[in-house]
Amino acid sequence: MFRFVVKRLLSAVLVLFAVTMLSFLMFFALPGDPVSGMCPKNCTAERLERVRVELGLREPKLVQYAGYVKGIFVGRDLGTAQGGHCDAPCLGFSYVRSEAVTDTFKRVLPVTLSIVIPAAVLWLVLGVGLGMISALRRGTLLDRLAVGFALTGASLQLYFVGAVLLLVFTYTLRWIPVPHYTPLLEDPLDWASGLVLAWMALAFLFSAIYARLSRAQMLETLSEDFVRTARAKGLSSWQVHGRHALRAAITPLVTIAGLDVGSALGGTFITETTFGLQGLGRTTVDAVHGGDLPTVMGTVILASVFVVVANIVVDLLYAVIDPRVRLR
Amino acid sequence: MALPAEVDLNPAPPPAEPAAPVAPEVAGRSPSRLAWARLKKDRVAVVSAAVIVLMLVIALGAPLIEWAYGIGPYDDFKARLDRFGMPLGYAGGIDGDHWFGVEPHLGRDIFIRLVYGMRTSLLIATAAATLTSVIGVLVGLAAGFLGRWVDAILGWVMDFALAMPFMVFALAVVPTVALRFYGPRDDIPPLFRGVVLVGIFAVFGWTGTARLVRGQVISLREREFIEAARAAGAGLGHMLFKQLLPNLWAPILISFSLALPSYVTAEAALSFLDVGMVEPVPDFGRMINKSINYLQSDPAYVFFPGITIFVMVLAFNLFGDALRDALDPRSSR
Amino acid sequence: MRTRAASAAGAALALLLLAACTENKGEGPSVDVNRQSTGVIATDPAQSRGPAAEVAGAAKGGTFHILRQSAISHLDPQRIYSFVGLMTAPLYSRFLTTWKDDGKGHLTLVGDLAETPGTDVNKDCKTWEFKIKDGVKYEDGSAITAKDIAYGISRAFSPDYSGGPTYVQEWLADSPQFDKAWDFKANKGSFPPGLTAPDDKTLRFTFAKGHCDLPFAVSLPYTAPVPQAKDTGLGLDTQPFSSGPYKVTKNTVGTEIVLERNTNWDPATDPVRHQYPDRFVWTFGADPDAQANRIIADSGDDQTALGWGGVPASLVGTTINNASLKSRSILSPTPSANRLTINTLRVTDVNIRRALNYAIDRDGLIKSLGGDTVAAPMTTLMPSSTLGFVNYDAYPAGPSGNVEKAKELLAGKTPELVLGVLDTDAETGAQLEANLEKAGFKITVKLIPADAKLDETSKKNNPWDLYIDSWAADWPSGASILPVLFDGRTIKDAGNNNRSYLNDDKINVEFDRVLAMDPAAQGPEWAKLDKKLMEDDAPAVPLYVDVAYYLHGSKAGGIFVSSIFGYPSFVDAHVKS
Amino acid sequence: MSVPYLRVENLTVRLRSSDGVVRAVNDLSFSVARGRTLGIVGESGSGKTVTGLAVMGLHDPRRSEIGGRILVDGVDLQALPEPERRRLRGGDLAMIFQDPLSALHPYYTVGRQITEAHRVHQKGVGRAAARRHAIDLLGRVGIPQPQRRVDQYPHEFSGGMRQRAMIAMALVNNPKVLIADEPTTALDVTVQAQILDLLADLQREYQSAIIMITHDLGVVRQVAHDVLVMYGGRAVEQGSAAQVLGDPQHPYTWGLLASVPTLRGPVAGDLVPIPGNPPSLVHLPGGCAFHPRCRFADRTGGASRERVPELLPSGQAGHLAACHLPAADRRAARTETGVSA
Repeated sequence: MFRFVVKRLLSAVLVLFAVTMLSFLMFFALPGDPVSGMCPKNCTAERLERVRVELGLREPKLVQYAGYVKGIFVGRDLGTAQGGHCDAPCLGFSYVRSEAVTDTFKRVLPVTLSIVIPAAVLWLVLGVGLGMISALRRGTLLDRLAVGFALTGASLQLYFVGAVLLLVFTYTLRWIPVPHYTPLLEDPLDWASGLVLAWMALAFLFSAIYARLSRAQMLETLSEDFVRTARAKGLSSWQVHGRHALRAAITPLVTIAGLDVGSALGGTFITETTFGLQGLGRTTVDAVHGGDLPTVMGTVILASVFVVVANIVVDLLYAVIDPRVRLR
Repeated sequence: MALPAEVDLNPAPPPAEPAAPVAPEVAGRSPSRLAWARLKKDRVAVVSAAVIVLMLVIALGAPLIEWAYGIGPYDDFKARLDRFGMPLGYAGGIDGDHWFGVEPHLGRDIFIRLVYGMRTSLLIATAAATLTSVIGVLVGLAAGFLGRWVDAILGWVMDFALAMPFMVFALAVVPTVALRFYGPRDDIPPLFRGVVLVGIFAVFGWTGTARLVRGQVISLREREFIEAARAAGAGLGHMLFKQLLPNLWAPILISFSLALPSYVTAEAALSFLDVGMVEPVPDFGRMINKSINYLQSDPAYVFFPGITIFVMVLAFNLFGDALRDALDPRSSR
Repeated sequence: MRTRAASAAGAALALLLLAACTENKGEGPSVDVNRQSTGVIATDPAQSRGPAAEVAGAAKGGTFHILRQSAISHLDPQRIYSFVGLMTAPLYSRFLTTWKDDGKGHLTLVGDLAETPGTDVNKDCKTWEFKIKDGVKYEDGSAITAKDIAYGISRAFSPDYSGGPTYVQEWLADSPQFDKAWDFKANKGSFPPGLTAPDDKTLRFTFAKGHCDLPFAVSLPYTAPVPQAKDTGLGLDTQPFSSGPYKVTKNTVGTEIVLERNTNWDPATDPVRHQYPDRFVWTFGADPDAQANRIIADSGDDQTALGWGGVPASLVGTTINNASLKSRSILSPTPSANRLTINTLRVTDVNIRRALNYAIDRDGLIKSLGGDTVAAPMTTLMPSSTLGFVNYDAYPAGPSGNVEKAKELLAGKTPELVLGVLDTDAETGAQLEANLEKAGFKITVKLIPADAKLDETSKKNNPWDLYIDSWAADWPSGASILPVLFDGRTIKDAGNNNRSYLNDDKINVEFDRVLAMDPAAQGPEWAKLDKKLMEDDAPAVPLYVDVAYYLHGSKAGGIFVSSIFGYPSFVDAHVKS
Repeated sequence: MSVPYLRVENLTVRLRSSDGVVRAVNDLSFSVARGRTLGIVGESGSGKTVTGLAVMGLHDPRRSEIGGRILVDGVDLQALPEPERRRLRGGDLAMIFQDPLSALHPYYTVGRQITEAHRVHQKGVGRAAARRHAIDLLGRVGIPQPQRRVDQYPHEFSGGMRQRAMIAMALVNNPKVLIADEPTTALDVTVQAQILDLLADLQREYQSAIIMITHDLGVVRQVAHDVLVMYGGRAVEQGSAAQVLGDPQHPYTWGLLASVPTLRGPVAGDLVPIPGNPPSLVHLPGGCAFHPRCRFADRTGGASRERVPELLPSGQAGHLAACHLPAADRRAARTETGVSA
């Protein structure tokens, strides 16, 4: 177990290292000039050049990269135009936003967390519940409705669902306030009402997918011999389905759910864009369109951290759930 | 399966689904013929297959349709727009000349752009699904069969590909990559952009299939027939492609059929974020998310592409499900 | 409840169906684009005194909301140059001079912190003197001095605080490399050469060359006062030190900015600003679609809100003929002029340039952009809002262009031209390509990533023949348009505003002649020069001016579109009770 | 012969599948008394397991149709409401499934799976008592170190041990009827013998009626008192073990016997597998289901193609067979196959 964790962590660090290296190379080697955005009019070449030097963009790429990595681990000194010393983990300074990238993340991450986590709970409960019920009531009207729901959901687009939800519930019926973010601790009710549409949209589509998955998984499990054994023991159908079958059916879903949540935390680009919420995803999109390279770099690293951590968590969780899995 | 509602890049059927050996009761007919028979009996499969074929025919026959319809995808009809750029007449300008009306502001014919747009989207999705399947199968075969350090390295590469945030890379790379390959005055053919998109999908999308194939290979590796072939001194290539691959086609086919619609929607999602195919090339995905802005002012514009993508993705999903049921009777209805 | 829900959903559906099934006959209001600015520089100090005239129907109190998609890039007055910054800064900062503007093109340049819009001491535009008003104070109650304004301007010399306009810096240093000429960090505590504050009430500029536009140039936010002791460096960008009627009390970067009343602001000293609402709240995140839909819905806080993004073209179809929105809409032309710039270094044949001018289909282009609420056609280089403007069309070809005339000028040739457009404007590129190819051109559209464009087309040896440029002058004088865009002597290797790269000696001489004139007399001369440029050199194809189309909540009042910048001004904003 | 404890009369099982209706069991009747063992033999797909599941009541009622009567101690199970039937399942009626690896839940410890079966039927039993009982049972079925093994997962057991655990689980409530479905198929010969001995011991102790489902005639020979041979969902031959094995009447039985090596030395000639494949239960051949594979089919004057043969007494009393071949011809035919009496 311990060896596994250490091994897994080492490989994760290696992955992250490669991610930073590759993205650094790609972004900083791509055409496009981050500096020109700084002075919209009356900019002379000399002035631009001075700014570039000031920002360290004229150093060799390797030196820039070394500085960047150093900043992540121990912090680094940036020029006065970039706010001076930048504490670890320093992901650089966004000259577009006039803010350290780490500070941006501190602000936008709670938004994304507030979108993804409740939505994930919702879609898991809804999706798995629906899938299970429909598998157990296979062939009934309920099952057909659930399958129809799942197929519809899986064939719709998030931005489309979002636009329709907004139009119906917010602009026309005015039941749900315009999407916005209030910190949970400040006003829980307002927090929920500002995000509920995003949860609904995400939960609708994801639960459709999970319903499909868990229905298939449950059907497969129900045909397993050990379920028959459980019934042969004279267990009630609740015990057979709720304990024996569910336990086995849900295991593969844990993997998928873990990875989904991990990558969703890395940026719910379309959700945040559709509902105008300033989370990590929206920030990334803005940063890319605005040529804000330090922020883009930061989001790449953050997003891959989420995925890598989710991977490890899933592996560990899997070992807890499935005794057959031995961690080596 | 990763983030399908956002952008589903690893469309794989539910995991841990061994290719069920066909029950002895029904032996005598080959598994593929049996699956075919089941598929033919499945009314949903037949209808969805018909829809898919129809769409493919429309997409491939686009120039023919253009010829018959008499309007090209780049022709504009600005005279059909009012001063605010909205189509004159009823329901987004629908009439005998323009079956689905005209685009607001640009005044191009929606029907013919839909036809050509479907062609673009299906081409990209098919190419991406094929490429990712091929890469996924090769990697999965290698990792699963060779095991040991090959598996370890490929596993790490898989982790790496999964950890790279696809969206950020697509956003950052797609708009600028052409500048690397073409001079500043060269015309960049739309094909190039398509190839870039397919490439991006391929770089990030192969892991699902690879994992699936790897798992299958590991479970097949110890089976008798492989042992037998190994004992008979079969070469590596023979083992992989003659012995293993034929036993894998069911999961591969299923994952391919489910990957197709997910690439259609992924391409549409990318154009929602302003990456993807660019004007004036007709593109289904861009058309759909552009039209959504007109939900209130020109619902007809949303209706036609919206219904078409819904039906298309639904047909692919239904067919994929039916295919899985046919190939793996254990999960049948 | 359920029936209500069903009926409401049914109503929404019915509305959509109705929208689909009503015939669009093409009706709607039109924009008056031909109005002309009449501007003066206030000579009577009384005009520069406060308080500003009360706005009819305005009441005190309430919160005014402004919705915007992305954050405001800079709040530090020395770094502001974006439209949103230029329109927000007057709420918390005061400048040397400012414009009295009725939103209909009637403009007066008045002293803001200064008692008058400046005194040209020797009548050669080389020495200017400003007297600071009595009773002007910061948010902490301390008095604003001439030294603080001088310190503010000297801050603008620092590359660390870059981003803002550079007129005054360049004029003082008499060089575009002003930050080399005078290093802010090394000389902290002193002022750049030529800028002096002999006493707390007097500020003096001394230039090597005459700059008659100085009163205009000091209306920009970089003349906002900053007490050296309150200079928090980069911190001012999120938390500026207020000298205006409001102060920033909360700034959640990228999410929300709250401005509340500054009780130390004295209306008697301010000729233009009011202090009606208790607070202004900027909320970021909602895209223009969402903003417009919220304003249309008009519920809760949105009743007192303005959507900064205006009405997106895709929604105009639903709003333009909606009678209930009429009283809540603002439709106004702006001074932002868009032209198809012709790179004269590459397209050297003036007849090709003329042919382009004949060929252009402005009507089709405007429809593709979103129609009358987005753009209005123009055939001149300067927008109609420029002082002294005279309309003309050097290449009359009708609203949709004249393909025959263009072909005639091309005389059978097929010029192969590369058109660079931002990837975000790909549709415009497609429209122009189709349009110009009908007239016998062979056009290749090159998409330029949006964030790289500025630097690329401003490079002298850029590889493109045509590109779309937009210019919004910092003040409505031809002096801030024509010489900036077409004086060939300013061409450098990179960072050019003269992106036609035109260098015509006959025109350059004219620039010098007009610039030396009294600003008030320059207007008609610029108009003549505009026409001459188009007729002789055709360095660009004038396309359109941006049109501003805004909606505001039913309780939001006092919003007008600035005649200078073309964006909503907040100096009269109030909440209706 | 003692009183039959379990009696199955005219059992018919129809299963719905995606390929059509599976006619898995057709008009099957048999009975087992306490302390006796009935061996049901046949190739895979002949309906043996389906019969066992039908007795247990484990077919999904929505996807199956079960006709006939299943009487346990005179009570018709088919007529019982589900809760009462459930009480019997795992209690008086228990089943040992083939392939114990998949039949045991992979995520629960062996001990837990045994105690669960125990406690669901014996309400008053506490956790600790059930655990003690489970350890005791594991020990009785021959699992070494039961105190340790009880907390292990099925994948930590060897094949033979899993089968023993499965048996322990089935025996936890002292069942009166035990259905053992191929309990020894996957095991090597020594373990197989141990398991069979174990079952015999337990039968002596609890006087259970055992149905031994197997395709292995060797096993049948070893443990069964009575034998039922199934083909295509029907009984083709039944009687006491001595009758069926000693004087087999049906060509299918001959085929089975010919393909089994015996300990008594090789039969005449080599081992002969039955040619062809078992029939599809969806598309059963008309007439005698065995006729396509029967080398004597042409000696019936076409009857085997037209009629389903009835199960008729043949040979000694109590010996039944369903064959069109005239009784007189059978002995000669049997010699042709090389199966001696």
